Amino acid sequence: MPEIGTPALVYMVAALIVPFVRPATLRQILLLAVPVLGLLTFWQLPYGTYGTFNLMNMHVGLMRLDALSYVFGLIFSLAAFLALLYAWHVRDTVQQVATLLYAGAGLGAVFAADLVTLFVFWEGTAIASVFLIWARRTEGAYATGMRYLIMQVGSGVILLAGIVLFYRETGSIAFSRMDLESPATWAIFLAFGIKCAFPLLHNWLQDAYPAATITGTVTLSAFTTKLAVYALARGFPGTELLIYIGATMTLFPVFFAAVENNLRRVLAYSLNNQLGFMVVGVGIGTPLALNGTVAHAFCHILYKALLFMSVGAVMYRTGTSKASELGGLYKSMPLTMIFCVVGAMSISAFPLFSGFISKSLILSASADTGHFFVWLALVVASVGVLEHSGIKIPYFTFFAHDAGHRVKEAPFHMLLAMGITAALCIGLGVFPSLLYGILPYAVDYTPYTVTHVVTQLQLLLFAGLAFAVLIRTGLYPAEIRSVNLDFDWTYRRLLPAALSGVAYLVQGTWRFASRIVMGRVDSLIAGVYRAHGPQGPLARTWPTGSMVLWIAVLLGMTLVLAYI
Amino acid sequence: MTDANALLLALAIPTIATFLIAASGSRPNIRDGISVVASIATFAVVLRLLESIMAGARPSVTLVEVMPGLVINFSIEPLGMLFATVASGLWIVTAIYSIGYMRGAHEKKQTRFYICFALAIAAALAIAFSGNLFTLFIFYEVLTLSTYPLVAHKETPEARAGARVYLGILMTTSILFLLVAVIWTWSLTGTMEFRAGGILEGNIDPVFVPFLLALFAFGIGKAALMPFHRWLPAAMVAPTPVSALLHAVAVVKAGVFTMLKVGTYIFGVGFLGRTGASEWLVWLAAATILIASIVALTKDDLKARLAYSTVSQLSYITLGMALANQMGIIGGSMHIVMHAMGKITLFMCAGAIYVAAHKTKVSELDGLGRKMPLTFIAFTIASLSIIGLPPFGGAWSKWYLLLSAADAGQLVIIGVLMLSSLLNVAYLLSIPARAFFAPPRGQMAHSLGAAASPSKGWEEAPLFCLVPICLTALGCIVLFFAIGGIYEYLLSIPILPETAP
Amino acid sequence: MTNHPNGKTEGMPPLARLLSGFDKPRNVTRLFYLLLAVCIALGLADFLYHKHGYFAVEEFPAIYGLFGFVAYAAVIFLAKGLRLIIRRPEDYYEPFAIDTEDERAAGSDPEATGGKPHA
Amino acid sequence: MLDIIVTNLPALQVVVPLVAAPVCAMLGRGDRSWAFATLVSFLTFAISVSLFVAAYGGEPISYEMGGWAPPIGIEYRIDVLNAFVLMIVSGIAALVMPYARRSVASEIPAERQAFFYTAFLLCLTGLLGVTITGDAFNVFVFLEISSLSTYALVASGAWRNKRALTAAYNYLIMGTVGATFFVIGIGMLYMITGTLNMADLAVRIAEHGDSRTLRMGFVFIFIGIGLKLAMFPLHLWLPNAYSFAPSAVTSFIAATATKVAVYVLLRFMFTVFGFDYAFQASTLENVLLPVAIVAMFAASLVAIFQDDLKRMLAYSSIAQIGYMLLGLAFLTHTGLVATIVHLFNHAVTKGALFMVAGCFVLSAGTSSISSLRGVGRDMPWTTAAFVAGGLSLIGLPLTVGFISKWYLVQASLELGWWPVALLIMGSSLLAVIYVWRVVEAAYLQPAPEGVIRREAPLSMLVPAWILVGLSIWFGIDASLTTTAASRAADTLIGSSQILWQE
Repeated sequence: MPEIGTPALVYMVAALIVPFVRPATLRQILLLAVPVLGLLTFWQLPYGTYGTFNLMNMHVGLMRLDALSYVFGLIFSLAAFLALLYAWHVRDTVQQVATLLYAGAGLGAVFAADLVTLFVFWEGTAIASVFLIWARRTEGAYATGMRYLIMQVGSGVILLAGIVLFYRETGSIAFSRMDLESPATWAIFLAFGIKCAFPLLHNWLQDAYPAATITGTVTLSAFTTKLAVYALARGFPGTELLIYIGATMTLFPVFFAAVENNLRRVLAYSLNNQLGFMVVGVGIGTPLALNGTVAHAFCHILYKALLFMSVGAVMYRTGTSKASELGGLYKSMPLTMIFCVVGAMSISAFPLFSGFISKSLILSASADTGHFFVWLALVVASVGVLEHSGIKIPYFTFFAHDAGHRVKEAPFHMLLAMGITAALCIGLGVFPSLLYGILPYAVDYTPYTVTHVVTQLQLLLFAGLAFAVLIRTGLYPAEIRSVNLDFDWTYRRLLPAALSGVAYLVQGTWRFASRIVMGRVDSLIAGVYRAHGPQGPLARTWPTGSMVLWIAVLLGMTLVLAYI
Repeated sequence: MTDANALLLALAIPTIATFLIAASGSRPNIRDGISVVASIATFAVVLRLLESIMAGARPSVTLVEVMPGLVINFSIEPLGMLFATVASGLWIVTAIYSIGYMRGAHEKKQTRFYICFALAIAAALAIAFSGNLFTLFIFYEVLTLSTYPLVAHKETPEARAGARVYLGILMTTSILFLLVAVIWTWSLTGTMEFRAGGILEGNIDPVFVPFLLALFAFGIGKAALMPFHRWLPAAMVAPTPVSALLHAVAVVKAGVFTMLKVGTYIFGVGFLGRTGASEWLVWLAAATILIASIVALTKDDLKARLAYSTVSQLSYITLGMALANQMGIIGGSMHIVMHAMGKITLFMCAGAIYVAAHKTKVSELDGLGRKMPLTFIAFTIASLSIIGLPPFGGAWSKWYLLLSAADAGQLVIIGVLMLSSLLNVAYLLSIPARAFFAPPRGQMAHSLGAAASPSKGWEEAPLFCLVPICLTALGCIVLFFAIGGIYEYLLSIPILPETAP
Repeated sequence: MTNHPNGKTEGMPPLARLLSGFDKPRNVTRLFYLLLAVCIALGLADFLYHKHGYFAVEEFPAIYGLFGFVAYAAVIFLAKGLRLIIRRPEDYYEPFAIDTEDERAAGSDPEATGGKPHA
Repeated sequence: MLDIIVTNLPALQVVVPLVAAPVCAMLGRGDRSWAFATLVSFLTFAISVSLFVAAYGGEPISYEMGGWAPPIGIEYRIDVLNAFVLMIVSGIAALVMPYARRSVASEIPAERQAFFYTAFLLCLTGLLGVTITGDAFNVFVFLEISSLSTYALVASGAWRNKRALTAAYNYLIMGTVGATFFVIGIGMLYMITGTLNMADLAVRIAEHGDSRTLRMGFVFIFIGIGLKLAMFPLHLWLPNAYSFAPSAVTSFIAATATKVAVYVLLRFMFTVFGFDYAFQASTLENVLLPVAIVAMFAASLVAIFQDDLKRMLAYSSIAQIGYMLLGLAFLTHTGLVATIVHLFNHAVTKGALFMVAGCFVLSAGTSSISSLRGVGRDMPWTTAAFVAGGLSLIGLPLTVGFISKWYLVQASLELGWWPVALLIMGSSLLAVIYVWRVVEAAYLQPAPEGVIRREAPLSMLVPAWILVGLSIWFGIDASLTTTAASRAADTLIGSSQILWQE
């Protein structure tokens, strides 16, 4: 192979070495060094395509560095670093290796210049990430992991099919802008859609993220879906369908999140809802919208990681992440609480927090292009975000009814990781130009206008007021332990039921048919045996008389023939 | 050494080895040593031949004329060379593995085992090198017979019953259909030679082509096309090295190899494509792929599950032939290599699990991954390769099969291949996943995210078992990156008839 | 809003002790009115500057605030309705789903047993 | 002197064993008579080989008995076909004789052995005579010589099992009926043509044209020979005769007697009646074809359920005769080649298998399959010979059985008779079953407790293995047998086509 291009390789090599590094501290340091090294490989590199070669008449490019992939490369490296820092205490080699491979595959996919490389890393993220779920080592995690894996690999094989068809159509495997016009591109679109958790394809997300290990969820939240957003931004910018898909995505998880008890699943719904904003941005496809998507992805990775970290820290100490079992934790874990609130305010897009400077790009873009109802949906969704991520998460964890947990503050490395992330969230919110400077298109946008700040505060605080009113009047839905049905009911309940019905039918038919056939065969064999067995007429040595009879018969037959 | 001599030598070494093994039956160390040395020597000779073939040589040896016009002839072409390389190369690992397994499992009558094993390899090589349909048929039968004692090795009533099914189906199909097909071909064309572009075009009424193809397709029972697949699960009563080499590599691959060879050199890819005679086979192969996968899902016995997986995977290769285009042939031949490497690993892992832990059921494996991490890592890698995920070899063969389906305009087949991948995930990956991550049966993990309990010493299979497993698992990865060379090589399979000079 | 079962503050981190004042119901009520006041102020602020909106609707004074209030309430009520349809017991899908396992874990109180069960 | 011998070889072929027979009886003690008979059998084999070499080269050899010119005198007429059959018969005899010593010693009292060998030589004489002669009535005479001596040979199995006597008696009745039919048929031909010389008959029949009498003659000859060759369903004498006769006898007659009968059928049908005789063609298609196919299946199925090895092989023989008749029924060149090749192939295979059965009888005292459990360990060479022979019976490649099957299927495909091709294959699958029952018992089942079985003596093993070797050798290089068969078929077709051309 020609010169090594992709930073993914750094992660892969490290993943090979890590299991054999002793002592544990050295291993942790090595782990933390990996994202840094990975970042260094493309930090100062001029834009261009590297690691190109010809494989079986296909032009493969391992690393395409341009404005779009650069941002994603940067944030993925950052996320990997933070996740690994947060997981400093983990001694489980499986998780460490899986994290490295997962992050590496994510980076590899982002930098892939061609569809085959994309596919390779696409599947890589699927395989590596499932170990973060399985690593929890419970029966439920195993089952969830299987479902997750099938979904993810399913996305991969659909992508593969799409690539094959695309290659046959165009003779090229270059990964660039595509139009939804042939089975090939539809398949690729669908593959991206599964990873991006499009409505009805989204349940793997809510299923898997609460099932992973504490640190695993933090890692999971960063890569898979954002990779899909990147792929959509690369392949299908300006596809109108995406606007409506995205708008739906922002809305429906809101309701599910409001009644969900498991806080990590609440965050998963919230993640889904945030993806909707990005998808809308891709669908609008103007430079402003795409900038918004990229910026939002960037900020989102940080604050969503922060939220997952804080809930994870709580879970690490108390052993649960259910709203019904938590409450009053600010007394034990005040720092965690503060970081969580920072995350909550970021995601709710309070001014001076990162969500404010990124989400507004997308909202402005939708308004600019005159999509009124989409814009409206996004505003409603913003209220929803405030509801489930901005208020529900911190409130039910740290305040509300004191569940009586008296635990230690989160460990130092977790606090450190959360602190850095929180600082970044605020930093980006205060100095938006830091982020705007690296976006793919030139940014001509000022987030901090009076109108914007005031209206945003109005929206958020009035909604907060509504919350306060509802709580005081007792109308706010209580947190109850339950599972809530979602579309996954179709494949966790309906499909198995249908299949077992079919299986029952098939089995019955099969049994019936085989009983008949076996009966026939048995009677055939019995018949054959009756005729040919040792006692059968054909095997008996007959008396001479009957032998002569046979002679007569045969003679007669032949003679008859002679006379006709 | 000329190429022709090398060819004969490659066949002679395993044959001679059978006698040496028989002679040294009383001294197990020497006996096992001979089989390893013979396997290495054979592989060396085969590699030497491979070099010549890649340089463009096409050695040919005619041994004897059985009947006027019917000769036993060996001549090598790229497809056969590929199969020979795979079979002889994997013989080495299996020979080593057998030592560990047979001793570890305290099997009886090991001498007979090694004799038949070497004989089967000789037959497989002869099939690979056969220069005409007649020779191929002869050694096809030899292979059946020489593996029969291996299947019945345990001599228990189940083993005898399994072997009976094995022999019954393989014999029935080969005599009833394949031989008729062979003779029909002979009476149509007056030749049996494998010729680029096929020999049938112009000699047969196109109406009959599907029927002749059916005789071949069902006659090659070793390709385990449904409904003649039952022998493969039945053969799982054999000791695991047998299942590993013979029922994942040599025997079943001899079947699909024959399928490819018949498609390429008897019918001719172009002819099949033009007449559309293989259309029905495409659908049958697709059905086999799916049904066998679904059956595999329901099997709790590890080897039975792998057996059905093999049935399903073999139909990939048949499918490649039936799609009747160059990509199909390339994908099919590639799958011979990729699947062989993956499946042999899986079977050897199953054997290692049996030797080390005496477990044969999937449901008994919970938590075993911590005791046998290497075995299960290898199992995972091989599973991923079989599923067709990068960066493992299986991804490429699936890629070419998909390309072939795209070329043939069969969108549904693409769907079938995709669905099959998912089914593979479900029935293969669940095994190592449970082994590594499911809490041992009967006790729930007391908490979420329980750290891996510090492994209290590994309980892996003997080293003789473990090393081959690791080697083939690595092979699955290597094949992914070495694909360029394999592809170039497979391009040299002649698809079109040679133009007259 | 928050009930404080015993009102003990010893053993809490200093930062938490600082915040524990908000636990008292009186302070909570005060906070609520503070919020109300801020909201009214923000609503009135709309008259003090020139609004740059994309749509005509935005020109209405305090529209964002009203919209936020209504939307929030609507979300909550719709969600309550939704819950009636979709709520199921925790072991609905299978006995050992992650949701039930969490619970077992919570019951074991890892801090109390001194174990470190989570990776 | 040498010159005289060479010119009189055809006569010597028959005369040597004929004269030797009474001498053998006079020699008395078993070993002496055995040695003498063996010598004679070698001698006859040598003669037949030299005759084959001579006939293979070119024109048929015509020898006038006693200097009387045909059609009045008796003519011995040797072409490739009967030279081939002669060689088979004498060759098998030469192999069975060495084998017979130990086998016969265990089955027949020493004082009777001289008579046994006498009868054996007479039987050989008869079979050779039938094959070599060119005179229709002479065929009948020799047929009776061989039949009568065979009855005696079969009956000599009575020392081992008394049922041999009834078997021989049944055989006698059936054989006599057959012979009678045959002689009636010849009488009718004589009525029409006034000659008994075959070549002459052929010419005159062609001149005379079709008539009802001719048809009657054909039918009687057909049925008569059908009895002799155990054509289904006229086979009823065979299983008992084969299973109760001494092992050596079974090997010999199983390999030769029915083959000679097939030869006679071929000779009469194609040389005397002619290849193009329409009535014959319709008889073949309407009677022989179904009969042959039914034989292939019915007999094989019976064989599957047999417990006695010899009996199983006997039924297998009936099925194999079905193959030969099938080749005949195709009435094509390839079909004839198939029949003639199978004649040889089956002789070799079945001879070997019956010898193996004899070995089992000698060592285990019985030939029941259930008593052969685990025998593969005690008698490796014998069992291996059985496996090799069994594979040939199934018709696997590299054995002679495959060659026969190849030609048969090819013949049926040439005619486009699809189902027949599949039926041929189907019946060989039945062979897989009955052969494999034995193989599985021999190798994969534990030996019964307390049974001691020794490997058979070399004198029995070597002949068996020679036959097995032949069945493999001619399976790998079949050019000799197929070329010979092809030429024989040529002569059969060639001679008759000239006759019916007008």
